Amino acid sequence: METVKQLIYKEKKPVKVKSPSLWKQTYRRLKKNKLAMISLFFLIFMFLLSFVGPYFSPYILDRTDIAYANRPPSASHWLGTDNYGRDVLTRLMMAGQISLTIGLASMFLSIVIGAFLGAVSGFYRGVVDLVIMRLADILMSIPGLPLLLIMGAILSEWKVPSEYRLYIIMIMLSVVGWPALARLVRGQILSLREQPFMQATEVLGLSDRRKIFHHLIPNTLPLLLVVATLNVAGSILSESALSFLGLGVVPPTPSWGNMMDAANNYMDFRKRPWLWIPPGLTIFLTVVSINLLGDGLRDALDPKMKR
Amino acid sequence: MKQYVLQRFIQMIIILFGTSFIIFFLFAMLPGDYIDSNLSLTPERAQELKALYGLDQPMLQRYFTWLGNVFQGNLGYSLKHQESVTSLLNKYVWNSFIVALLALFLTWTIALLTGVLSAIKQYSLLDGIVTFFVFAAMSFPSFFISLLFIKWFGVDLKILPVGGMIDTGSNSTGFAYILEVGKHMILPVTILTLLSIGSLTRYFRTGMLEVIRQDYIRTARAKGLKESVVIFKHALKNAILPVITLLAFELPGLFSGAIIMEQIFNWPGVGRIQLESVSFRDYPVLMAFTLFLSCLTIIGNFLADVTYAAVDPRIRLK
Amino acid sequence: MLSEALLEVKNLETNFYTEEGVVKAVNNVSFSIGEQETVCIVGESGCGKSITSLSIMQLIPESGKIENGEVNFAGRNLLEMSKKEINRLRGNDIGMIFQEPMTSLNPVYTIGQQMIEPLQEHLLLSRKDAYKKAQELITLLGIPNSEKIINMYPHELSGGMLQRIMIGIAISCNPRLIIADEPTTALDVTIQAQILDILRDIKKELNTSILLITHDLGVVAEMADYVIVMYAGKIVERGPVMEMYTNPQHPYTKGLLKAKPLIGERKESLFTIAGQVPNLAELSDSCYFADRCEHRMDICLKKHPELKETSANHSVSCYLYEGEAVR
Amino acid sequence: MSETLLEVKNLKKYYSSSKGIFSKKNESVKAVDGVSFTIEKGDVFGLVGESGSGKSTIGKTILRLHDKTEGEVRFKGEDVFSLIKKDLRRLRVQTQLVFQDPFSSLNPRIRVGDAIGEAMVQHGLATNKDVREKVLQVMETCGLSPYHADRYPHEFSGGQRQRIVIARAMALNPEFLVMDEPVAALDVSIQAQIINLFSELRKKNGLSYLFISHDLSVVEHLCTKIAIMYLGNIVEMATKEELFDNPLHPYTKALLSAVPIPDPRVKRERIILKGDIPSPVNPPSGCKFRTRCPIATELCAEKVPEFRDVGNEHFTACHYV
Repeated sequence: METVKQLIYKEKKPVKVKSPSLWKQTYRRLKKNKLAMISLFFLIFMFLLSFVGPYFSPYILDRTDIAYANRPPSASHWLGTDNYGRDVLTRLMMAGQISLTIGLASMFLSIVIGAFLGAVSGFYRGVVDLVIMRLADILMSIPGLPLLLIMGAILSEWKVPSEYRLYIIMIMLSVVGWPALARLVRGQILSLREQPFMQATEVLGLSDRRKIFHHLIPNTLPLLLVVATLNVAGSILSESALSFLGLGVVPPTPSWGNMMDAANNYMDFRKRPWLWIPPGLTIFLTVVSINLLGDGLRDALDPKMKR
Repeated sequence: MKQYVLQRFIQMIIILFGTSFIIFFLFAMLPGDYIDSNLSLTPERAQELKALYGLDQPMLQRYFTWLGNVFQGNLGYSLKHQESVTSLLNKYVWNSFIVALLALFLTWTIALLTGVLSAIKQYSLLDGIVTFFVFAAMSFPSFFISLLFIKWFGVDLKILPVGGMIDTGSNSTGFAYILEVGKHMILPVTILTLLSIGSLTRYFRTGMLEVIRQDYIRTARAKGLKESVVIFKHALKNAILPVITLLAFELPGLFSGAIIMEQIFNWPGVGRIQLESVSFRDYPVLMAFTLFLSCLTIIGNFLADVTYAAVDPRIRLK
Repeated sequence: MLSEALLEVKNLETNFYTEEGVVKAVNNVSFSIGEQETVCIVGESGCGKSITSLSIMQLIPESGKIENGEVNFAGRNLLEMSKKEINRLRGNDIGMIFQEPMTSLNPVYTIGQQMIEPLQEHLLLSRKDAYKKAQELITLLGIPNSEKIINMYPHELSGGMLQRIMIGIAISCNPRLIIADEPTTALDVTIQAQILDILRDIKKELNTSILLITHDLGVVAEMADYVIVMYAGKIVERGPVMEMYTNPQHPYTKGLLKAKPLIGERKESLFTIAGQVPNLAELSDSCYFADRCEHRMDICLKKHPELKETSANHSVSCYLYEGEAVR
Repeated sequence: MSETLLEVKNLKKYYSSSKGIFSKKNESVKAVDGVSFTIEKGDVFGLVGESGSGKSTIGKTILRLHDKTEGEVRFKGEDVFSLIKKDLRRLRVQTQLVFQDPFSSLNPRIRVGDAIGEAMVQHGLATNKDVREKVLQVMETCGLSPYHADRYPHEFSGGQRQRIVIARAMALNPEFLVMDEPVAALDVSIQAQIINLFSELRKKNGLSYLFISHDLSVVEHLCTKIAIMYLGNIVEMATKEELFDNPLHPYTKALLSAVPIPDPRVKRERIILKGDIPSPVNPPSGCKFRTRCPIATELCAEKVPEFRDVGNEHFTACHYV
């Protein structure tokens, strides 16, 4: 009788021996998704425009020049000027810095808080889990916008200076954002724990550290990445709404939302659409791109869902 | 089942308490109550007044006093409107309610149809168009789309009113009144529908996509049933059940989604009152409405879970 | 053999379009089933046996496409029929039973609601009569308390019970053919014995033909009149059941029979077929089994052998049995 | 004189199915309801039963993957459930588990080589330098090619994945392996490869197995001692030869006769059991098998049959043997 060794399948050795890492494989799948790639490039463009663009602008951000106020778009002012004679395009770029930063920073904060609390909840269970999840339930029962309104009102009452409001708004958005994330991470960890490969780590006698950092966390990262992406979109929308209502970022600091405040002025709204349509459109395009990218990432990370 | 309802009920009570406490706590953080901002009062007089209103007591005690009032239907007094918040709420909530209800109806009908259609015709042109609209609808800032619509339909085309509930100075009655209000409602309802339709369509589409791949759908086809029976009897019921939970979420969601829309369209609803109360520092109103929306969410959530358990035989009989 | 074939499958080809390429799941498959005959298709996972049965009923998943061939049922080609005509056959002339009884019934409808559907659709029974008939069927299949069972939901019943219900649905309109796709794979042995028993009784009483798809050679030996062995989407051997077990010809058939441990056999080590099933998206021109075959010859790598008759009704697709193929 | 490796005494594992504080009835699923057996060094102990018999629960309980309800498990004389964390890790090296589903028992995001090697490094059986070499060695014994080490689990078929899982277990050079239906998910031709691999590993490394399966023919081929389980209890236990040549319990007989024989010439009288396996939440009184037993009498409903030695190391629990 032949032994197992002799019977090893004489398969042709493949040309490429080492498989590319899973992240590389994901990127390759993502590259095939045209819409997601266009979105990615648009987002990169938005970042460059916001953070590098102002250096190429001949106009200084806060320089006011009433003589040039309220000019419609022209060759020298591509998007026209506002009531103080400031270049709208330059302001749009500077506002982009603020809005994008707030979106990203509040996402990071929500992820850090949400993932940490969710992981603790899912891993240790028991009383810790109960307390954290009830807290999340409670925060999730207060509708987002009213909650932000109250916090905005508190900010106004405390007379927080304009330059600090920025940071507090990031914190506010993450307060609203973390519970959903914590729930998600907890659910993910609870279902991972039941997977046979997690039982295998127990049988193999791996240390808790190894189990958490090499087995649990890497398996939650893909989902977290998708949710984080979509979370940025949500944060940008919330920030802009809040700023539009005058409760978020307040002038003179520009943000896409408070630039749209121009529309609250009847004359500006009717006669000077270049003041409010560009920021609105920018918000829309940025958010659409982030959503499409997130959706593409979800498909790329989960090959089971492929066509 | 009874046990489940009971357990879920107790959970709801806990969350209700927690939420009300958080809301109370947030408002307690607001400085500048009436007494502090009144500089003409001597410190002694201020102290007396505080004692009178119970403001010098520890927070927990004040919370329970407040909660007791809430249970008696006393939500505070609006300084700006010079009437009790309860009657204010009663006056404006219905205006919001009509818009929200109509939007809810439209959202569900359209989302259900497009979601199901795009799922059974996956990757078709229709599916592509639907997906495109879904993403656009999910990404529009509510205030921007409202403003755009006013500009297009109200200002440029002049076919729809730019805001309000009735024409300025109008005193029409009866059918004319209804028609007038209806005309003013078109834009707000459209916008509200547009804002919430995206995610719901996606829910229906993914739910349906998952269901039509199930074994029992194949069984239904193998029985020789008509495709319409397979889709609308066998698949749809399974796809809708989990989404029922959302229905209860939706109404309070629409109320809070309507805040900005009402402001822009000058619609006399709770959302506008709420925003006004922020700028006028009329905090009892803001507090009451927040509490109202939260309770609506929590109770809706509870009802959704219970209905879901009641209609799904897999849970019902456990 | 019975002269008149009830079902005749000719050159059936079903492909799946996946990211990795075109998967030829069913690759030029031909066979026929006579009246009151039980034909078993046997093979390992991915050999195309289930897709063959689903292709007959045109129930393949969306990414698949029937590209070629004929499926003649009682003289009419199913592949050329309109949707309406096919619906009239499904559940009526051809009943089908699936592998997973737990997921094959709709969880939100009662057993009764699901059993009466084909009765109302095809036999045009009234709701009341359909319920009565359904109840009779349940009793017939050896389940007590039919009046209670009929109002229960699928998750309240065990797998064995549900598979009986599935059989009940399949036979409710007195079909001429029953297609059973791995009907006992998900069940325990003692329950499997019950289900196989029921299938045998049905065949005797209702005079139906059965197309049974399975991977279990034991089940085949017990049930089949005629056996078809599939490998990588193709039929490698087919013949009457006695022939197949006493005189298997294809190296794969032989290997399968030897690789399965038998009760009471007690040998030192099992015969193995080396290697793995090939990836169906990357098939070459060679015989698909060549990689794993002990008797591989040069010609095996050049062209896949044709299915040729070696004795009455017994065909094999292997160069070992082609006279002209000299090594 | 052989050495006792594993000793299980009156093991019970109940899962409570009560739903929270408001449930009045405290129903529990009696997954394992008083099971005793011993495994000697070099034994391949087969545990056979249908779904719900509790066979998999036993496998996981003796490895302390979850708590027991009652009873004792001793590995080489040490009480497994009183070990402290440090000693438990020592035990982990000596005992390993092979799962039924080769698809979910490998972490999808870890390369095969790393999956096999990580426990070796953690337990000090290899250093970061020589781990690669040792991994390749173990992979070769299990019939895997060296280049497989740099691939991800999803690139493999079921049979190859099961080899990887076995290699991962073998990397720690254990003395005792629990196999939880290791070939149930595999096709016949692949199943034979894996079964032969088990036989070889056993010969070469002097391993002992607890082999959990529902497939009597595989168990007969591989095992030296066999126990038949029904609803949380062992109903019959004997050496392989005894059990297959002289089955005593009516359930064993029915089980044996239900296995289809791949030979159309053999026609035999089959015992077809009535009805379904009862729920382990509410097992029948007396002998749990009585509801389906062809020879059950009133006595069976009243009295639990004793699990007794009928000679020749053959144990069974039936009033009528």
